[in-house]
Amino acid sequence: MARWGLVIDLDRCTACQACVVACKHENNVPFSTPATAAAGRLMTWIQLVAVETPSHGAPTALPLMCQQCDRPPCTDVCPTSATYLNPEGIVAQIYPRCIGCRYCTNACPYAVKLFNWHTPEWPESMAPLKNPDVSVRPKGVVEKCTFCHHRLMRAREQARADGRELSSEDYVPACVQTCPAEAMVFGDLDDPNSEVAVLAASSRAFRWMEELGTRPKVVYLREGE
Amino acid sequence: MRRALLFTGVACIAAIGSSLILPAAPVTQVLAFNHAKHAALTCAGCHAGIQTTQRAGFPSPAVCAKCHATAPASVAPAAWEQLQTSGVRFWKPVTRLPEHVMFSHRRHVALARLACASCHADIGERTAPPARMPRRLVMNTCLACHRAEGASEDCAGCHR
Amino acid sequence: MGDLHASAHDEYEAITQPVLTVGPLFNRWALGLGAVVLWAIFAWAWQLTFGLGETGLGRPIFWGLYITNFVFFIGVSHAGTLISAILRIVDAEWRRPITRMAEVITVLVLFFGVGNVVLDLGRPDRALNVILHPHFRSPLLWDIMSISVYLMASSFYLYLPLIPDIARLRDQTHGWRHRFYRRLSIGWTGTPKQWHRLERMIGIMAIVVIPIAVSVHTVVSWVFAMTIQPMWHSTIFGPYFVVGAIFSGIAAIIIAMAIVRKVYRLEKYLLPIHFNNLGLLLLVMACLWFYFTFAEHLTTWYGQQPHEVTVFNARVFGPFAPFFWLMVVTCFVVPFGILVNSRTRTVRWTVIASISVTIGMWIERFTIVVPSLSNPRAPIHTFTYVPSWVELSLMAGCFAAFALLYMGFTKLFPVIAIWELEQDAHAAAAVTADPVLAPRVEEA
Amino acid sequence: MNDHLTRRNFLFYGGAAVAGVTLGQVARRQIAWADERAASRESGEERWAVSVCRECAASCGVQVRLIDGRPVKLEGNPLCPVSRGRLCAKGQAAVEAYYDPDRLTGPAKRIGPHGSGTWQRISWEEATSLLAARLKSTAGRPGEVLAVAAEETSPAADVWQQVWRAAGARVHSTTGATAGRLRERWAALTGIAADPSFDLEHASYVLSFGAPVVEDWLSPLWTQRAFGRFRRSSGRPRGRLVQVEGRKSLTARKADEWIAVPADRQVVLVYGIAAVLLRENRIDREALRPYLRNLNDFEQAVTTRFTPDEVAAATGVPVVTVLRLARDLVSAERPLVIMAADASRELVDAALALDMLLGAFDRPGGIHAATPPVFTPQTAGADAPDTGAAPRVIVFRDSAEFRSLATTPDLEPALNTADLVVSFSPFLDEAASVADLLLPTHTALESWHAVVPATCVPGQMMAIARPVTPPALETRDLIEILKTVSDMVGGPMAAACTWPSSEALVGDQLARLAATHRGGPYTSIYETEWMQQLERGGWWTAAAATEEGIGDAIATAGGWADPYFEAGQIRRRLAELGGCSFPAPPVLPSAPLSPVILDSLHPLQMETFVPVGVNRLGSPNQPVLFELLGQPEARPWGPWVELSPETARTVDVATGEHVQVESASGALEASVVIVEGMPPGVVALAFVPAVPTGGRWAREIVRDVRSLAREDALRTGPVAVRIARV
Repeated sequence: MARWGLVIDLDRCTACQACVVACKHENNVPFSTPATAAAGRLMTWIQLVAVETPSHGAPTALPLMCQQCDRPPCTDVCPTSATYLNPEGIVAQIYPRCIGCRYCTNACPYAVKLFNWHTPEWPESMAPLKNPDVSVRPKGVVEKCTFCHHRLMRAREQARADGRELSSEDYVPACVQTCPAEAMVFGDLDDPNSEVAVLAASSRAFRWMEELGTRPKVVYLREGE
Repeated sequence: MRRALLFTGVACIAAIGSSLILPAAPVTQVLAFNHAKHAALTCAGCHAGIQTTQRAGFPSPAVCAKCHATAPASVAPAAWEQLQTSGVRFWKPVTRLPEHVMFSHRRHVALARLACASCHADIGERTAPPARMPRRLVMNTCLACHRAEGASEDCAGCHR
Repeated sequence: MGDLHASAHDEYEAITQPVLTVGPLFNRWALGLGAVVLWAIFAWAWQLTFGLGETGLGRPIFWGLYITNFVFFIGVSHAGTLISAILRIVDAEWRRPITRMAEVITVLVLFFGVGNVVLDLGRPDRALNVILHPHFRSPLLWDIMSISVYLMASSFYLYLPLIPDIARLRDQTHGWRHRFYRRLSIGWTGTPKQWHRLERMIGIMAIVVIPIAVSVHTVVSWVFAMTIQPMWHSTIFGPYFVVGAIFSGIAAIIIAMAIVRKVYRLEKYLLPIHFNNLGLLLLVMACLWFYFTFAEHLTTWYGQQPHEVTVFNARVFGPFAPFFWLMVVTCFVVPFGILVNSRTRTVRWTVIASISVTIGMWIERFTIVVPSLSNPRAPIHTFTYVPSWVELSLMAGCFAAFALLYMGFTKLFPVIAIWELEQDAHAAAAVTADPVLAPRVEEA
Repeated sequence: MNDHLTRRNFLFYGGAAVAGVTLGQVARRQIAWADERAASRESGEERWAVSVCRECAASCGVQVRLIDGRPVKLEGNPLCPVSRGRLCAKGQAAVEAYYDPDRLTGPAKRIGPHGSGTWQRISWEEATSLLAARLKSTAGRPGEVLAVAAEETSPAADVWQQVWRAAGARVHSTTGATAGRLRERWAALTGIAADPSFDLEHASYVLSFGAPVVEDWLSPLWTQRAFGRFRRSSGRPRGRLVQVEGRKSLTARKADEWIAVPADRQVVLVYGIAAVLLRENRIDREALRPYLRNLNDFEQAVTTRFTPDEVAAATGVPVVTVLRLARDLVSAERPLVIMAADASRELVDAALALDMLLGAFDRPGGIHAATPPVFTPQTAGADAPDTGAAPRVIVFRDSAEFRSLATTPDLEPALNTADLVVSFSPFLDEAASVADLLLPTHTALESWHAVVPATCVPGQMMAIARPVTPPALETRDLIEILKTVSDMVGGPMAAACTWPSSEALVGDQLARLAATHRGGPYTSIYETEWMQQLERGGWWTAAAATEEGIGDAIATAGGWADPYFEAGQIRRRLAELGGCSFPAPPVLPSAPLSPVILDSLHPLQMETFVPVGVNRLGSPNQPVLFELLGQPEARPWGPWVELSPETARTVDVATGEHVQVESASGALEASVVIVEGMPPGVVALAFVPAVPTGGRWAREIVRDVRSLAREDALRTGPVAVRIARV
């Protein structure tokens, strides 16, 4: 079984935020207002954060989404197993199981799990904008990046209909698909021939906060030689 | 005071109990479609999506018009005309899944060769449109089958 | 036995009288507190309708007042059972008039502790998922298990010693009260066999309840300590929380004692010696609390780990400094100053110290919950957490409801265990012979 | 309690039960009803269609995901040579503009006072006749009409120009930051009537003079990809970027080295570097001779005027740095010097000269000449002579933010004197806020497209697509409106517009493309195809294909491309001309370093920059774009000011806090972002246009940079400000 991973080359990344918009539209993430943003309720499954990375003096804009840890601090603390590590290494969130205690959001050192403070709303005219493959989360549950898991389900279905194995081009998350600078690479970390596995072994590779023992599957490549 | 509380308590228990026991609110269709009469057609003939898409889909008025050049006997010609010209799909879904469930007809019907009756029970033999879900579907309905067939039981596989 | 009853009737009328009569003062207070509770219910309905967005919480400050209150109430719950159980085990005879008051606090306050968690849930309608689909690696589940065991044990521990007193009331009342007491007294007639069983059960429960109580607050601390968040991930959190819990618990009993004593004119039973002795206990706990607080902060400061020290700085010098230093003053400086001196260990001053400790311990819970969340490891947008009207209303509602229930209890059951006093009368000689306590009794 | 079931008790419990059941069922029916409404009766049928992104001049090909015919998501068109399946943030946000709840629902005329944003819906007949009547009354008098539109190379833009010029109008274009801006200086130097094309991707060392490489330089998406590949490509060393810019922009932060030189002094540094190269004999003079006439004069002038010490004094860059830059440049394998699209003429001249000295022309990782375009803009008619008279009628097209800093003339006085201002735009944008008549056109997803993308690759392209969805509201096609109005006015205007609709216009263009027998539809694996075609020396469509067939294939693929380009064109052309002459370097300016007068009251020099997410062409009302502002410092939804740590210390603010930026003429509140390494005297303020009468999201921005200074002042340079803690 694959172990999905993502490599982000910070040397290539231009902080253009195309990934942020792609994710927002792909996953029915609601919009904010100035007031909600100021109150810490801006919803984005992927965002830029200013992080001081190894060997780059000034803070670098790091695209941050769920790091899909192999040892996720968030899943252990969930009292109902609403969030768990799935067999393919994706940290999933099962919304109808979630009781909204927000223990997982507090346990996550990356602060990438979001809570639905209100019922998400779109203006009436924007109703058709929602992606039918992804549900709209009700108020009171935690949500997060799923590596666009619905795309995997569709790709797998398609591959099976075509009578072939799932190949690496079949399934990429929306952020990877759109990245203009081609800074993101997605694939199976367990396949030694995959591009992600090769890049993840590069000397520039680092996993953010890996000293916490989270073993993230999002690998960053630092800037510079 | 005590009696008022008692009254409220009994009413609450009755409300919750009846909601759990009684079947869901009935659905009435615009046309009294007779599935049994159309048994000669395959399901996919009208519900075109089942082989290729996630949703089975309902036939548009144009699909009916392929066979029914004029209004069927049970339908008023004026109403028929109006439905034909409006072009909207007027069928109301009876078997509905919660929003957080992802069910792909293509995966189950086209790839896994699951019979329609597994979930839709005897709808194909009904002479009148059912008012309620012909088969009560809960998570265990899905899980039982998944277990029996050795299909994935990963929560994220069906919960979206 | 009949003799004893007749005489006891007169002797303990001061205790039973408030139970059986409802005065205008009670009604006024009940009305006032009831209004606050109703308002809180409205606020809760508001929150249920519009979602937790009606609080002042946001990302990354996901927990605020509710969880602070949760920890605080669970802490206060240690008042009772633990103190009365320990004192019972060590045969401290002076405990007799105060045990029940303490035990009631425990049972009532636990509901508010758990209730605050429910208030904090995004989907309280799904709270049962915790039982239907439990995940045993979650400290929150450990918490739920230990709290429910504690609730059952402490309710039982409250109920057992109530039985003889209920039977006494049964014999004094008629009408619905009589029927009520008759059912609750489960056929108590005061035979030696029944006394023997009761004493044994109480003895067993007193021992059983202590480890459960310790586990409860340890597990509450683990809710925080099991995460890897800066200044939550601490090994001393277990004992630190237990000490804090007993500390705030004692303070709560002293306040409750003082109020009951004043309102129901029980000066005859609640003697300054009780305040003195509990004051001494409070003093010990203040020192222990200070020791733990100091140890916790010293190691963090000395280690200077970047993320830990960020939270440390925010707490000690930064935006949370007013809370932190107020906590140090109210939890240590004030109670220590008052209680270290035997001349200020009077009823009035121990109560002042207790109020100070109660406020301080609430702030302590707040400065544990919020600063860590306000300074996450990830450099994301943070904001200043200000509780909304909904949170403040619900907090007020919790305190009001607690007071209301406590008042209600005093109108149904005697707040002082009469039969224990009777036993005490038999053991009076032992008290006066006590080398430590005897002089103070005279002082009083 | 009574244990017997009395009649009274029976009624009591029965009543309670009935009440409960009723209540429960009513509630459930409500839920079921809501459920039913939520459950779509549509089939959920998915379809993909191609379109063209019109959010900037790059005109990337996009792919639209349609569910039941409604657009759900925009993605890059994998066949498009510009986007190659990728899409930038702004491009993706365009779908929000389509669904904008505050989009214009149909034509309207202003009823409230000017700028009040109160409108009355009118019919298309009334709207067009209103405009036609007013145009008739101008009777084609020159200068009475002013037409303002964003610059674009397309048949529709030609029709726009022709129609208005026929009405005696002056036609003004707001220019985008594309390679088209460099066209004039490029042609002056090389004599080639095409745009320069910079091969950023294959360069190994890039010296950039203010070019916003990671932001939106020339064709943004193409630049982003080129930058990524420049930085990291297998088999090549990492590309090195040195950014010369006044403020520490995003590009400066991303660059390996940032050299703080204000825009007006950068030209000195360019010549300073050239002087070092010449003085140290680091260039191949013999190789240059055939293409250059005045090398000796140039060398003489440069080396005498730009000594390292003088350059250092004028720019503030230490001598060692100037020497190092020069030596690094020549020792790099494929050095490239680039400049901002809106750089001054002198800077463009100087940078191109330096490129020539470095042998960057016609070399991989250098500069190429784009193929002369197949589509040449029709320039029928000429602008009315500028009589100085104020225009009476102003028409705007797709100029959401016509008063942006990129616009040249100051429209403010004209807006005050004009009696009819018309906006041809689907959105409640800046033009709409001052307009008297709104004539909403279709959005990009509802339109026919034929547009030449801004030059990026050295081939030819034309983005062509059909509408992907029928018009959602009562909007109209631009050409259709122009045709209706021109026919009503009659005379030269009627003659100028011969197409009834965009569909006809695009169809005509498709036929013309088919007739060129060059190029073909956008095709997959563009680069492989390109290499193959280069080997074959051209690209022809199959002879058997009919014109309709070709047209259909082009519209289905999303565009037409002819990747063939003439390698070595520049050198060949220069050799034919007998070499070019470098423009004479300017005399070292001795004016004060900053054109802004700072005083004790306003001691800071404020520069303005436009954040990448700000949409200057399309709808100003796209919520997601406001969320992108102020990142990664998490300051979304408003303007922010970048301060040096020193400046921040003087007012005691930290990132995330707010300051008041005050100039002599106004004030603005902005959140603070501290940028390490900013020059202490400089603050940079983000320009987030305020449209107070715009849609629900746009309205949230109440004030912008323009409240601090007149726009012309902002355009010409920095402004003196002070900041105060809020």
